[in-house]
Amino acid sequence: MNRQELNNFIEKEKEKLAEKGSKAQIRVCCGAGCLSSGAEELMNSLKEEIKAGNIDAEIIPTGCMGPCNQGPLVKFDPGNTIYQKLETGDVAPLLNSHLLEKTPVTEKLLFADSRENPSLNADEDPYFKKQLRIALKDCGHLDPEKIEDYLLLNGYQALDKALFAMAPEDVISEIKQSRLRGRGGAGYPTGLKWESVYRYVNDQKYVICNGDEGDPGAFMDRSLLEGNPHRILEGMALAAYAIGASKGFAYIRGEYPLAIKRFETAIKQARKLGLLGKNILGSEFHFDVEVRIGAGAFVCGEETALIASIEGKKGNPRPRPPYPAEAGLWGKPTLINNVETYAAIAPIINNGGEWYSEIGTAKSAGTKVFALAGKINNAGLIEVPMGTTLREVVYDIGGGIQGGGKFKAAQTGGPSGGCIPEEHLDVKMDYESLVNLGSIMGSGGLIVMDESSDMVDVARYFMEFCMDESCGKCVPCRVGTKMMHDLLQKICQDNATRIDLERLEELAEYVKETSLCGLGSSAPNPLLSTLRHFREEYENRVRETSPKHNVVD
Amino acid sequence: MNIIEININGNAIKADAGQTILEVCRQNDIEILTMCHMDGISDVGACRLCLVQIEGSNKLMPACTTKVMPNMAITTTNERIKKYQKITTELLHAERNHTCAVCVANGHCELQDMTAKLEITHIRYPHLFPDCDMDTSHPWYIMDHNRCIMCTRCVRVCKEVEGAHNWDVMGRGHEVRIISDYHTPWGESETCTSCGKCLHACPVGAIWPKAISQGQLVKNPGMINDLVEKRKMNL
Amino acid sequence: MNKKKIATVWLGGCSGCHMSLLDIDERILDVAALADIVKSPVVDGKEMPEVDVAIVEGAITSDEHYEEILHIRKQAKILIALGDCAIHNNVTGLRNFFKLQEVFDTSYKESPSNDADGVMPDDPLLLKLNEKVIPLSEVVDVDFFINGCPPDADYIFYVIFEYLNERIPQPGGHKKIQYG
Amino acid sequence: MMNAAFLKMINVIVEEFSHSYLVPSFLTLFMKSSVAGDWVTQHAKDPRVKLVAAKMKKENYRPDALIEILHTAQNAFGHLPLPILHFIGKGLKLPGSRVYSTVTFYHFFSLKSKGEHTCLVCTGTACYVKGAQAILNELEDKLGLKIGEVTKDNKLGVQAARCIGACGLAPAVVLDDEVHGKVLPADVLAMIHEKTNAHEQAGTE
Repeated sequence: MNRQELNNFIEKEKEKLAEKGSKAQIRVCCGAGCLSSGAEELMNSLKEEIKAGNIDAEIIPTGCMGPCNQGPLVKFDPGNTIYQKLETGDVAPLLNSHLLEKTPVTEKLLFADSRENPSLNADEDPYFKKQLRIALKDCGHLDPEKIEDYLLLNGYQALDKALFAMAPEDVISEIKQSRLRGRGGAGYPTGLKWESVYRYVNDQKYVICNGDEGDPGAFMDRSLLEGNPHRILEGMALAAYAIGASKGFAYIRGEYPLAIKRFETAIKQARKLGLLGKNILGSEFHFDVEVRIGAGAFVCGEETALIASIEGKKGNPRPRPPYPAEAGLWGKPTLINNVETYAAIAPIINNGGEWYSEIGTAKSAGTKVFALAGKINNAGLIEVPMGTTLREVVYDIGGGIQGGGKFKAAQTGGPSGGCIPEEHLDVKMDYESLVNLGSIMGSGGLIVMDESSDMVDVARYFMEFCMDESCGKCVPCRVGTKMMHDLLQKICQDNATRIDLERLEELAEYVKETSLCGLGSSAPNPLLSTLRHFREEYENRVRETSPKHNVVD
Repeated sequence: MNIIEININGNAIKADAGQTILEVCRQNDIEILTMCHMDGISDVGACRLCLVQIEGSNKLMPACTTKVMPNMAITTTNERIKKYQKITTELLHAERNHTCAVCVANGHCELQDMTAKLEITHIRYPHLFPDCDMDTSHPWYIMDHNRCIMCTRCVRVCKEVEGAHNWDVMGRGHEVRIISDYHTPWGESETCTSCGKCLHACPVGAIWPKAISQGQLVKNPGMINDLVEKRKMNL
Repeated sequence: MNKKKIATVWLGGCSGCHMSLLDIDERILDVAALADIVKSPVVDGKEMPEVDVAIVEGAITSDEHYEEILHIRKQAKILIALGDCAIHNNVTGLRNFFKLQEVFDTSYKESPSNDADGVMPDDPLLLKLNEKVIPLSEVVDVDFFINGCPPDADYIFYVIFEYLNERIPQPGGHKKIQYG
Repeated sequence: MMNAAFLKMINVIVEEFSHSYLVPSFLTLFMKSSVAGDWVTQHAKDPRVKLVAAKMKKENYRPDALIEILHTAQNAFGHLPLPILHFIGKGLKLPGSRVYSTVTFYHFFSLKSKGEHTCLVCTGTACYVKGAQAILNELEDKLGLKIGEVTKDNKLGVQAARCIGACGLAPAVVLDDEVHGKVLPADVLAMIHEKTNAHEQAGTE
């Protein structure tokens, strides 16, 4: 399809939509969370009821709506009313009351169990009000398996704009102007990364989407890939156009079969409409994407390891330089970005870099998706402007600590990150502030812990993770993490002495400074940050060393 | 040749732009400790003993894989680097079951030499005592995983010089082990040519011929590079 | 100057280090001029008195050794670990990657022997071995390590002599450290 | 081609010297038999083998498709039996050690059978904070299964995953392919019994 044909196609879809008029739309959240609490049976019984009652309504399965803890969720449009924790028995009375009698079922409204006056329009609830959804915007609204839905919501307009109204340099400068930074964790300015790949001249370049979301406690990439795969695909295509690549790979975790399936569906649909392949929309630009399935190795989130894995090898990182921008996949210049980064590209091209750069803080522009979990009431997926305080996230959006307990710490950045204690609840969350507290933004996992959490054990847990996930190539990471884990275990079993604690601190610094790749050099972070903020928990658990000579000399 | 000027430990030094820091240092008699590096085979930067400090970068860089750049200012040794080299060596000792007193390589062991050079008198970390096998299935050689330090020199020699690719590394993390073929006993390997190059490449006493005992293993790692050079000459 | 006191102790080792110690030969007279050897397995089996220098051979293999090394550390101003067993387990620690019971079975039951049918010795005077052997530095602070299996007699003499003259010996200064 | 007399001679020499390191190297090479071949020829009609062969062909026997092909094989067999690895290694012309090292590097691939039913316990941070360990302990106490172990009758295997991305439902377990969220140790046991009992009624025990 060329440009004109696609426009005609969209026009036809718009007409179809207009014909439907004000027909009720019932959106059923089919995110991983809701699916496991019974969304599928719920959808089936909704279908049956509508058929049986001859109700004029359409049922749309969508990606993650956000408040996973309240699932399964169903949204009624128009009106934007979300009902929570539905069971199949609730379906008939709900349809009857909401659609036919036009009276909402208050006790089943979203957050009805925790708020006095649950909002009828979900966007008015504090949970959504405090958020700014850019990457997640259409997630939980459109049907991720239908390209038409995406096209109707201005989908692929950014690609169209770039291909016909912008030179690759313009796209890069727009991204640079947006001040977008890599959402995978390190926060490297995306525009600069693109520019450096753009500058390496080569007839073959690659674009890679890093969807190997290995951090325990993070499910942003999963939700994005499952909820709005076309947005990611469009971001990749834009990146490919900007840097001059013709081939892309989406590396998705094997643990996310649904994400893989939906992404593959999206690729097929896009190819069919000429949005991927040769001469995209009739232009000179060729680009195609292949999915590569990860096989369960956290280290493959590291870019050189990920490249090795796509090449069919073990995910062993290699020393940098040369950076992938210069010599990446099969030695060719390669651009690697995280899923969430690609999700932000299309809105930036559509609305301009300046628009994006005005959101957030001075050094960190835009919004960040967090996966809120742990001992918190409203666990789920949220997106807030950079610079939102931790307190707002935990109390206003998250609804406070589960069971009314006391907040102790929030863990960000997974096994590469650290803990933020209570006294820093008012920290504005952006890249630099979190680093200053000894944590990192990371990919966006945010685990809330209450008084019952044992911080030494938390450090041990993450060290065990890094120990298991270390690829075993370099000495500091292979032996250092094992040694640190054993020492932490010793402390947890109340067997350690002060010398062990000293050894542990020395090893932490050593592993951080000498490891080959990011996994090793960030592995001591949870340990260092808990040592920094909760040192007394360690001190209380180590014995003094053996008695020295009894004569003071 | 593109000659550039760099600075190592305060001295101006001329170098070829394509060279690694290690090559330049060796040419100029500046000592850099190495373990996983071996002349004649590719570098992997895994042992982290050759780390050097480069001005303007807060990360330590491995000398074996980092190429020199114009006006690079390099410090090859200081307190920080020495401290880390010591810890690396200690960790290598603690990782597997090294017992010098009963080792065939006693007196001819690169790990032992390194330990002496760094004046390490004892290992401050608890030994891990992993459960390691010893493969005696090969008619001539023995592979003792207890003494292996995972430098992967045998793997690279077998793959790059002999071309057999009998060896590789299985597993990950602290559970990595050198394997031959499909983890088949060495003696039953379909790919091994029994050339013995891995034996000369091994810096410690992990691979050795059956006919010797404690302290008798003498190796000739230089022969690997000689071989590579001779092949280049295509004689 | 008062004469100093030296003790030498033999824990889990083969006594080879003590043999090496005896190899300092006539230089023992130089030591004797400065110090009395108040306890040693080659002398007698007295209680551990308070000493200036304690030289300990062997690793810690049992609770008895564990208590002993704690006591020695209390009694000695300078504690020297003599030989590889005391420093990093060495041959004594070769049993560490087996289960203790396996080691016993192999030595007493499965090996050919001239006693009737593999009798496990159970004399109450025998050490009750711990599951794992550990070096001295795992339990106490050690002031000096004399490496070697066995260590070099010249080196042993150098270290003792330096301490007796209230100087601190240098590990690499005298002789390249040897292992094994 | 070797004639029978020659082979016999080699066998005699090999037997004579097999306990000695003096066996000449060319003889040791003859001693090594090919492990790969027979199994595949015997199972050539097995649809699973056909599937793997087709996948290799589709990927044009490119060595860099190794991981994709391993995925196919694991999906077909449930795990990766050694002969299949030989088959893949031969097909892609990859050294065996390279294939084996890749398989053992990735936790997703398994050389052993994972059991007819699998109980995958998520041990991601959120689940850990909310009691995944208690579930694992219960499984060990009641069923005697640790992570990675399979019951003797191969009915049930227990595995752990580093985050299945359902943190909002912590603690979560995946039984066969169904995700169950917010579970208590006792729930998990009950669900397992339900699954495995169905088999017992079928009359195996």
